[in-house]
Order: sequence, then C-alpha cells, then structure tokens
Amino acid sequence: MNGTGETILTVDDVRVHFPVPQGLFAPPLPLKAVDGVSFDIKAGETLGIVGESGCGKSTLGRAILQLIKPTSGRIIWMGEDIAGISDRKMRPKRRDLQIIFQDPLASLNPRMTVGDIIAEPLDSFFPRMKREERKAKVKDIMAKVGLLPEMINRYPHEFSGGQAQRIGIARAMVLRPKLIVCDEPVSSLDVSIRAQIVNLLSDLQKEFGLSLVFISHDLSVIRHVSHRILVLYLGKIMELATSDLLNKRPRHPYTEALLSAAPIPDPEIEKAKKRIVIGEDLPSPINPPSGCVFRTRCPKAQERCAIEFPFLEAREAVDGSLTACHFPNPA
Amino acid sequence: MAAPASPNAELLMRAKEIRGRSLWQDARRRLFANRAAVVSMIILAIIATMAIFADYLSPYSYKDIDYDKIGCSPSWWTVDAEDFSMCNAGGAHWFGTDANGRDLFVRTLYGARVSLAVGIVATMVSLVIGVIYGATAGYFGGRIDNVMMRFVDILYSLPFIFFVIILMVVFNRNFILMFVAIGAVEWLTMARIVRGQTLSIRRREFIEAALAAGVGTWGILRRHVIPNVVGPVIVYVTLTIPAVILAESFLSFLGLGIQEPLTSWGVLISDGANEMETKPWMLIFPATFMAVTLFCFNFIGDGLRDALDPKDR
Amino acid sequence: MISYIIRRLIGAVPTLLIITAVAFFMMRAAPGGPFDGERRVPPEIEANLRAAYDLDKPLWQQFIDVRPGLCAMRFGELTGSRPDADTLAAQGLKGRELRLPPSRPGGPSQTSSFLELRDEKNLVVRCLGGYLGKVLQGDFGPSFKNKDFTVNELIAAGAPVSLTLGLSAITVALFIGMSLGIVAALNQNRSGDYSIMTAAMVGITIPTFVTAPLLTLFLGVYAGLLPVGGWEGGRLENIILPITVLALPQIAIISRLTRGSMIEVMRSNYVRTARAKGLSEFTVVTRHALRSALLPLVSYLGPAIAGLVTGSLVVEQIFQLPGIGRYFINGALNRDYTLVMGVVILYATLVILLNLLADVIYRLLDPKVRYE
Amino acid sequence: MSAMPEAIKDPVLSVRDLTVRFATPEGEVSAVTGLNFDIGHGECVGIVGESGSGKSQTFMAIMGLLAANGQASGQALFHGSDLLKMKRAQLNKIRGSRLAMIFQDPMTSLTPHLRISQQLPEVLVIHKKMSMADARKRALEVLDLVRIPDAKRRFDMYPHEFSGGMRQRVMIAMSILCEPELLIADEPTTALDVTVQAQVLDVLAELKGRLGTSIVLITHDLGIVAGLCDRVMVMYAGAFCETGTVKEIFHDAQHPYTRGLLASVPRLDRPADERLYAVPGQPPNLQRLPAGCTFQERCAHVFERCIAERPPLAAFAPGRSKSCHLNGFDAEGKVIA
Repeated sequence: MNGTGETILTVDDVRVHFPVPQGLFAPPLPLKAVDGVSFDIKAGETLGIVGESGCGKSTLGRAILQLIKPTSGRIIWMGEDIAGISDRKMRPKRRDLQIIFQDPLASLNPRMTVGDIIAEPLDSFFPRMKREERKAKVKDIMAKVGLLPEMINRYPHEFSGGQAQRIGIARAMVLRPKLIVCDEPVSSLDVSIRAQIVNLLSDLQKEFGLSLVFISHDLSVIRHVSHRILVLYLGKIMELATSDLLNKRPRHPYTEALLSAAPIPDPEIEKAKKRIVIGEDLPSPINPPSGCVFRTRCPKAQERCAIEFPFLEAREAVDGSLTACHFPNPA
Repeated sequence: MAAPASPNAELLMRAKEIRGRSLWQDARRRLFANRAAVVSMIILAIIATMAIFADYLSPYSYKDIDYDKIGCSPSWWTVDAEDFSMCNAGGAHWFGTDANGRDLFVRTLYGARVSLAVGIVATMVSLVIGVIYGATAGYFGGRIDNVMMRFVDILYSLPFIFFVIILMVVFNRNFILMFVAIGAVEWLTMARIVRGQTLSIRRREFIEAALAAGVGTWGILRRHVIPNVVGPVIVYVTLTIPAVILAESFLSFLGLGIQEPLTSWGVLISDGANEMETKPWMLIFPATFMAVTLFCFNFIGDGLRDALDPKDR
Repeated sequence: MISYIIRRLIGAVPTLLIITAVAFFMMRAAPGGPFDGERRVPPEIEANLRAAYDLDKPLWQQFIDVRPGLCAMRFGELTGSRPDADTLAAQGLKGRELRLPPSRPGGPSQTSSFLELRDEKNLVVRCLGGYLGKVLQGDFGPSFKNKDFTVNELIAAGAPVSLTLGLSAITVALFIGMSLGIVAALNQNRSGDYSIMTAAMVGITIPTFVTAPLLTLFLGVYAGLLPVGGWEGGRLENIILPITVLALPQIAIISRLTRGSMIEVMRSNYVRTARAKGLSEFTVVTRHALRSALLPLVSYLGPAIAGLVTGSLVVEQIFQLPGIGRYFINGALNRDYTLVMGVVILYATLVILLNLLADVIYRLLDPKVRYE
Repeated sequence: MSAMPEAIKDPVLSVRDLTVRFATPEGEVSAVTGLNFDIGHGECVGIVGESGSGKSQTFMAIMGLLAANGQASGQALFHGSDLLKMKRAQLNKIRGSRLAMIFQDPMTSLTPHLRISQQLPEVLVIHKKMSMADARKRALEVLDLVRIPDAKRRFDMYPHEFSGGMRQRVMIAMSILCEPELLIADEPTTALDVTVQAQVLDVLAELKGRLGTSIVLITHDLGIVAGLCDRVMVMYAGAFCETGTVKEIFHDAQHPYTRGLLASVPRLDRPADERLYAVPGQPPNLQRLPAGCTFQERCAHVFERCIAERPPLAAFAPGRSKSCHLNGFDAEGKVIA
C-alpha cells in the first residue's frame, strides 16, 4: 500500500511566523518557523517529516492540528479549510485529528489515572456515554496498544517511558481518528522499546487505515515507517520524495548530507563510509540567508544560489519527487 | 461511530483492576515519614485545641481584673520577695498574672485564638484573591497577563506595611479589617506564585494533549491546571499563616492591633517586653507559644514542600 | 544596559504617581483631621488654618490642581502675548502666586513675565498646583504637626539614621547569611547543616520586637556592655544592637536561600565538569558555583530592603532612634498628612531604586541575560 | 561471581568487582554489580546499554563523581593505583590531566558565567603549572585541533554564544588539553543533531589516531560504536551481558539481548519493508531483580536454568565473554543445541 487512497489533507503554502521582540524601539521581527510549505496526505499513508532541530517540523505538525494558528496559507481537511478557524469550530474536527508527543510522561497529566487520561477524548465528544461503556472502550484500546487493562486505575508515574507512550497512543486512538500527527514519538525511548512502538504504530495503521504524519530527526526511523518523506530545512521543504527514492537517490545535497551522517550499525560499512561534511552553524530563522536557505552550509553552493530562490519542483525526472535545488543530483 | 465491540470485552471488564498510587498518596506518605513535620502537626493540634477550649481549661476569665494579684509570678516559680505572698492564695496561676492581675495562661490561650484566627482568615483572603487573580493572568497570558502583572508589580513597590498601618489608623482598629488588610498585602505573592505555576503548566504537553482531545477551556482549567497548581499553593499557604501571625503581632506591638481586653500574642509580647526586667514570665510564655507555633508552621511547610516535590531532597 | 535602566526609570514614574495618589486619598479618607486633637479653636481660626493648608479646597484639587490660567500665561510668555489680570483672577489664581519677580536687569523674564519662575523650562510643573505639583518640584510641604519644620527638613534629619541602620544591617546580613548558607550547603544533611538551618528557623520565627528587648536585657542591662538606646550621632556602640536586631531575621532568610540555590548549583552539570577537571573543591565552589548560586539572592535584595524598612519601624521605636520610622507612626496617628506622605514617597522611591539596582546587578552577573 | 576478563597487557584502567549502590527513599539500589574489565593503551572501547543499565554510573564512580547518595566499592586501578580509595586531593591530580571525561549535555556542562578563555586554560595552570599566557596559547592551539573555526575570535565568548556542536568541541578540547591517557566520553553526541554528531565523532576518531589516547565511548547508539570502537561491552541491568570486538559483536553476537538490540534498529542499508524485531517487555526494576538471569522475562530462549540460576559472565572464546546459559547462536541465528 503506497498511499493510493484519496487525499484527506492538503497543506497549501502554510507559513507560521512568530514575532520576536527586538528591543525598545525596533518593531518585532518574524521568526519564520514554517515558511511556505505545501504537501498533501492520502488516506492510509504515512508522511515522514525529517529535519534538524529548529527546522520547524514540530511547529508544522502543530499547525496542522491548529494547536498553533498558521500566519497564512490553507489547511484543507476533508475538503474544508481549517487554517485559523476558531477553537469552537475546530473542536468537532479534533475527533479525526489526533497527536502523539515526544516526551510520553510530560504529555500525561500526572494527577489523572490512566483510564481517565485515555477516556478524556471520549468525555469531550460523548459526554453522555455510560460509565460501563466508557470503561469497556478504554480497556479495549488499552489491550490493543499492549497495556494490561488491569492498569486502568494506575497513574502515569508508575509507568516506564515505553508504556507511557502506549498510553499516549491509546488516548490518540480511542476515538478512531483518521489522521495522527506523531511528533518524535520514539526519540526519547530506548532502542529496544523504540522498535516496539514503531511496530505498534504500523500495526494500528494497517488495522484502522490511519494516516500518519511522522515527525523525527532520525532518518533511519523515518525511512522505515514512511511512504513519502518530506525534508525540512529552516521552515522550507528541501525535498519531497518516496521513501525508497529518497534513500537510494537523494537529489538535494542536504538530503544527501543527512543520509551520510546517519550511522549504520555495521563496522565495515561505517568505517569505510565517506561522509559529506556540511557546516555546523544553522543560520538564524529570523534572518535567513538570501536565495536558497541551505546555501551557507551547502558544499555545492554557487553564486546563483545566493540570488535566486530555488522552487520546490520536479527536476528533470518523472518519478514524482520534488526538489528545491538549482543543482540537484542527477536522477 | 460505535467502536467495534471486542470479542473479549467481557473478559477485559472482569480483569482485576490494580489500584494505582496517586501523587497525593505518595506525598502524604512522604509527609508522614517526616518526623519534624509530624511532631509539628501534633503540637499545633494541641495548641489549637487548647485555644478552642480555653474557657474549660482554666477557672479564670481572660478579662477579669484582680487587683489583689497584680503581676504575680507563676505558682511554681520560686520568688523570694514577700510581695507575692498574696498571689496564689485563691488558686494557681500557671503562667502567673499580668500587670492588671489577669491570668496569663487563659490570656495566652485567648491570644492564640486571635493570632491563629488572623493567620488563617487573612491567609484565606489572600488565597482567594491570589488564586483567582494569578490563575486568570497565567491562563490567558499575553496582554491580559502583562497588564495584570504590571499592576501587581506596582503594588509590590509600595511599602505595604505602611498601608496596613494607615488602614488600621483610618478604620480605627477594626478587627475584621485587620484580616482584610493583611490578606490584601499577602495576596500579591500568592498571585505571583499561582501565575507562575499556571504559566508553566500551560506550556506542558499534557495541556496541548487535552486541547487536541477537544477539551474546552473550563475542562482544561478544572482537570489539568488546578490539580497541578494545588501543591505549591498548599505549601505557600502553610508558610503564609506564620507570616501573617507575625504581621499581626507587629501591628499589635505598635499599638495598632486588637484592643483590650481582647488580646493577641503580639499584644501580650508587647506588654511583656515592657515589664521584662521585673516580670519576665509575661514575655516568656506568650513569646514561647508564638515561636513554637511559627516553628511548627514552618516545619510543616518545609515538610510539605519536600513531600510534594521529592526531587529537591 | 543603559537603555534598560532608562526604560525601567521611565516605568517607575507612573508607579510613583500611583503610589502618591493612593497614599494621598487613603490618608484623606481617614476620619478625623490634623487639627482635631488640639484644644477647641474658634471656627473662624480653624477655617483660616484649613485655608492656609489648602484643606478648604475639594479633595482632588488638593491633590492635583491644573491651572489653565497659569498655563495660558506660560504659553503666552512663549508666544509673546500676555493674559490680563482678569483672566487670571477668573481662573482662581491666588494673590501669592502673582508675586512680581525680583528685577533682574537685562533678563528676558523681566519684560515677558511677572511671575516668580524658579524653573523656566518646567512648563508642566508650573501648570500643576496642589500636592502633586509641589512634590514634582521636590517640595513635600510643611509638617502639620511639627509646625516649625517642613517635611523636607524632617526627612533630611531622619533619613541618614534610617539609611545607616538599614544599609549596615543588609550588608552584615548578606555577608553572614551567605557564608552560613554556603557552609550549610556544602555539609548538606550533616550536623553542621542541621544546626545552621535550625538556627535560621529560629531567626525567622522570632520577631524583632522580641529579640530587641531580650538582647537589650542581656547585653545592655545585665552585662552593661552596650547602651540600651539613643543615637548620639551614630556612635558604633549605639548602633551595634539595632543593627544586630535588624540583621538577624535577614541572616536567617538569606542563609536559607543561599543554601537552597547552592545545593542546586552543586548538583549542576557544570560543577560536575569542573570536578572532572581536577579542580580543588575550593576552586570549584568559589570560581564555578558561587556566582550562579548567588543570583537568586540578588533578586531577593529588593524585598529584603523592604523588610528592613518595616523592621526598622520597631527598632527605631525600641532603641529610641531619631529615624524616619518614628515620624511615620506618629504622623499616621496624628493625621500629619504631609509628613506621612513624604515618608511613603521616600520609601517607595527607595524600594523602586533598590529593586532596579538588584536587577542591574543580576544582569551583570548573568552573561546570558546581559546580551539579550 | 563473574570471571576475570582476559588480561590485557599493562592496561590503562583495570576495574575489579566494581559495585555502585544508591541510597533511595525506597531502599538501596545497586546500579552496577560486580563489574570487571580492562582498558588497554590506545584502544577505543564502546560501552553500550539502555538507560538505567548502569553504563554512566560505572564511570562516574571511577571519576569520583557519584551523587551524594551513591557509594562505590571494588577497585578501579589506574596504572596500578586505586582511584576509588584515593583522597580527593590525590584524585584531583589525576582527573582532568591523565584521566578526562566529557558529558552528554554540552549545553549545561560548561560554567555559564565564565568565558571559554577562562575555563580552558585553568586546567593547564592547575595540572601543568603553566603560566596563564602559555596556557591560553596552548588552549587556542587545541581549539584549532578540534576544528573550531575562527577560534581566536571565539576564545573570549561565553558558552551560551556557541552552538551545541561547538560547545561539545570545546568540551573535547578542554578534556584533551593535558593529553590524557584515557578519555571517557559519556554519550557525547546524544544531544546533537545527526549532521553535527557525525562531525564530533570525526574529531574523536582523529584524536584517537593522533594522540594515541584510549577512549571509552558510552552510548546507547550501536551505529556510533560501529564506526569508532575496537571493542564493545554490552551492559544490561548493571552488569555486562556480552563483550567482544566490534566485528564479533555486530556479526556474531552470542547473547540474545545483543542480538535483539541489533535487530531492533532500523537500517538505511536494508530494505524498509521488513518488520523490526522488538525485544519484548521492559527493562527490569533494579530493586527487584529476579533470582536467575536478569534478562529472563524478555528472552525468547528462556529455559528452566535461566530462572533458577544467574549466568556468570564467562569467557567462551579468546577475548569474548557472555553471561548466558545458552550454547550460543550459529551463523543463521539459530540457537546451538
């Protein structure tokens, strides 16, 4: 299955700018966390969003859910533009749009029992649901995500990180949503637990035909779970391609650098690998470089890159991948 | 959208549920493991009980003046002077008598009533104002928060004890007003604490999770913000009570507190300090009671803080 | 940094105005007036007395009196035209404000103005009358009760006493409190820690008006080491006891604060790094830990000084010191409006400035804040 | 209980029966139990384990940096003298000069109110008795060595003015100023982005070649170990479960936990559609370790003996040891009967 379903979400030229105060008399400058991002997601598809810290990937995820209001652009959910609509109008939509967070314990209210945490979405959409039914639903979803239903009356601090993430997943799944934004769901988990959660998410996706937006800085995890991958840098899309294409034939030098930096657990490959070195200093998103935002770290940068902004478009290829680079690698 | 009934739903329902231990239960366990805090609670309870049942604990009244027994030492206090021969003729004055011949034991307990009442009522006043104000500013944030906190900053730079003094002078030492005045001073810090807590909780991910789950403003406040703010507020309340008792005694010392024949620890200590060289018991007993009480509150406050925030140890 | 200080100073102006207003109206709302306590005076004398102190005007005019006539006149001066006397009279200006200026040959004011203008530039001040107008010119007015003195004179006499006491006490308290706090933190959960913290708890719970008489009794009366009261020009023997009494609770609070922040800093990653470098514990503490540990203390300085101010009311009374606190209480009790107002404004200004100073020090100590 | 590791000739560090205990309100916890290992000259040893496996605490104990409630017993011989029994002053002569450590979080590991030019030279002044001027000169050279661009200009900056990767380079520079014989790197790249991580690892690799420093690399990321290390020791629940050369561990792991760890990492060089292997269950609670094998609850090959008896760490081939009752795995990953 490769995202053949209908398009459920279209993100169109979305920008999220935060004003940054500049002192006594100067007007605040915009921090362009997300700057003109467009893509769409099909039913049953996993879209991976990858990038370094500060590239705007979490902001983008929250903008989709209207947890942060985008500055401009359209977010079309099931045919309706939800960008910037009021919280009240947004509420009914939240039944189908859910989120899983990076820090599983921080995303659980320490004063509530696991059962109450998981049932909270039920309470807000079905306030009249009978206690027995509510409990049955909670226990049912707990069993599905691999939690013992006997744990229903326990508190979050009594769980380990991996189990807490299962609670977070259960809460997101209890309403059977259509799309879940997973914001670095496995970054804070240990290696052996990470695999459990990755497998759980893909099982749930298969069973319920979910769409996932999977945000991570770890390209190997992203590659493993996603159908298509979106590479984000300084609020802009560098490359958008299918998972396999991106891995095999990265067109954008930034993608290439990310791929070569990801360590591979094999001494022969790792020791023989030639890395593509890019500069370390991420430019300030308040004052991004002119032209191509990546040019200050790009090994291939030329004069043109400083002058002309490269649009995200199909570059001499028919494989459907989009690249924002003046000098992409040949297909 | 009804969820598909799981085939083993009934099995799941019947599984024995394990009771979790909430953070409150953990905190209570830690608090009761803290010996200083437990002893303090017991002592406070004894003092409070004695204050409430003061009338039954002593045959004397707090206001009756006995001119025969002016400035008597406690009955068990060995004094050589012959002037005191009259003193314990009619019965024992455990803490002696004051310069008007009133029993100091019963007056100390009446002082406890007033001081504790002022402490608790004024703290409650500050609690109500501070929590409402601070939670509003912290929850709504942005410009509302800016304006509200700017106002608190301004009040903070007032030398506020002056205003309490002026208030006391203006309203002629009105007993109720003293509560209000001191509470009005203390609410500022309470508001700051509550606001800070609310702000930091609002930034926590579980609030975002609740928003994403479709919970409304009221639900977020009730289920997520308030229960998580309660801890630090309780700690601050236990530390405010002794601060208020001190403030009241300070006013009383300046002669602006409660009026005779009613009394408070501050008044008693003030009287005692004047007679200190000849009748030290008049200072020692009320001062000890007050110090012990303040001690207890502070120990409980420290204990609560450790219990609610165990990483601090 | 300078722009920060300027910004804060600008911000302090409305604060002070509000404080002045609140204090003014609170004082006036009090039942009773400054002349109540005195023996019966004939009504007409009292009326004169009240008029002399502006008490006959409506309350808000006593506080702030915008005098358009004067303004018009000043504007007229600037523009070259001159309002006639009738206009001025119609604005309710009194004769004493229409005094002729001393003739200064050749001065520009001689021809264009007939007013005594102390400050030619300060148009705003000249336009404002009432209490606020005077205060803005630095004049707190005459004392209602101490009839031979102005409030400025009284404050000038009392402020050095209070300031000497307060600043010495906070200096002593900072020094001792910090040292004790550091010692306690470095011996965390050992006997040294417990004894210092128990002593600190005692220091916090026992009010100054208990420690003051007790210390006087033992050191002054029984041992006869120190005088029990009086100022005598600020002799060292005379101020040791008051400063000790004032400093004790502050020592207690400061040592608790220092201990807390020191323990936190000693657990921080960079202290671990410093230890891994093989530095001696002394270097680790003094060079790497201390500065960050003292930051919370700097923020406490503002409230600490406010605490000293209130504490000094009691101490000045017990030790019979001629500071401002004594004026304040008597002034409040006797409805000496101007005196109380003067003290309140003085203390508020002091607290605001010291808070600013504390914030500036904080910024100097913390490079992260400094460069933002 | 556990066997002595195969002797390495003239080791830099030789640890014997190291146990680290912490006093907690819930009782005493052993974070590390009875560790034995040697670190040889110029070798790079990877210590791999998940959070709570005791990998960091082992080396905190060796450096004398345990938290106040921690207590270490056993021996940690650094050139024959026991670091654990040393007086603070004696230890201070060694740590920072002959034995150095860098930490996980470069953001908080440098003193915020001191300039880099104040924090670096002090190591040289203390250990090498250099003059401040010489120390500054040397510090600048080392900053160049770890490839801090424009080091002269940045020398007088405060730590918060550096990016994360730069700060970690400063940390590395500070640790190698005195050319230590052993450098302990505790998760040096965990807090960094991948692109930056790659470059910090390159710096470490270069140092290893140039200075001949022995390096202990503590990490949870197997990929990092693969690129840099010669030898790997896998920790689980406070003890080693398997040791061997990098090649042996990655291609011929003999402990089920090591095998599980390797299989659970998604790899860019393999097809994406294969399902990840996940080690089931959770790491055990150190306060309630089972009587037998600590891995029994998560092991796919558990049998009676595992529950009854804890397997000791035993050598099973030259330079290799494991703590497992199984005979081992063959090339296809089947358990050898």
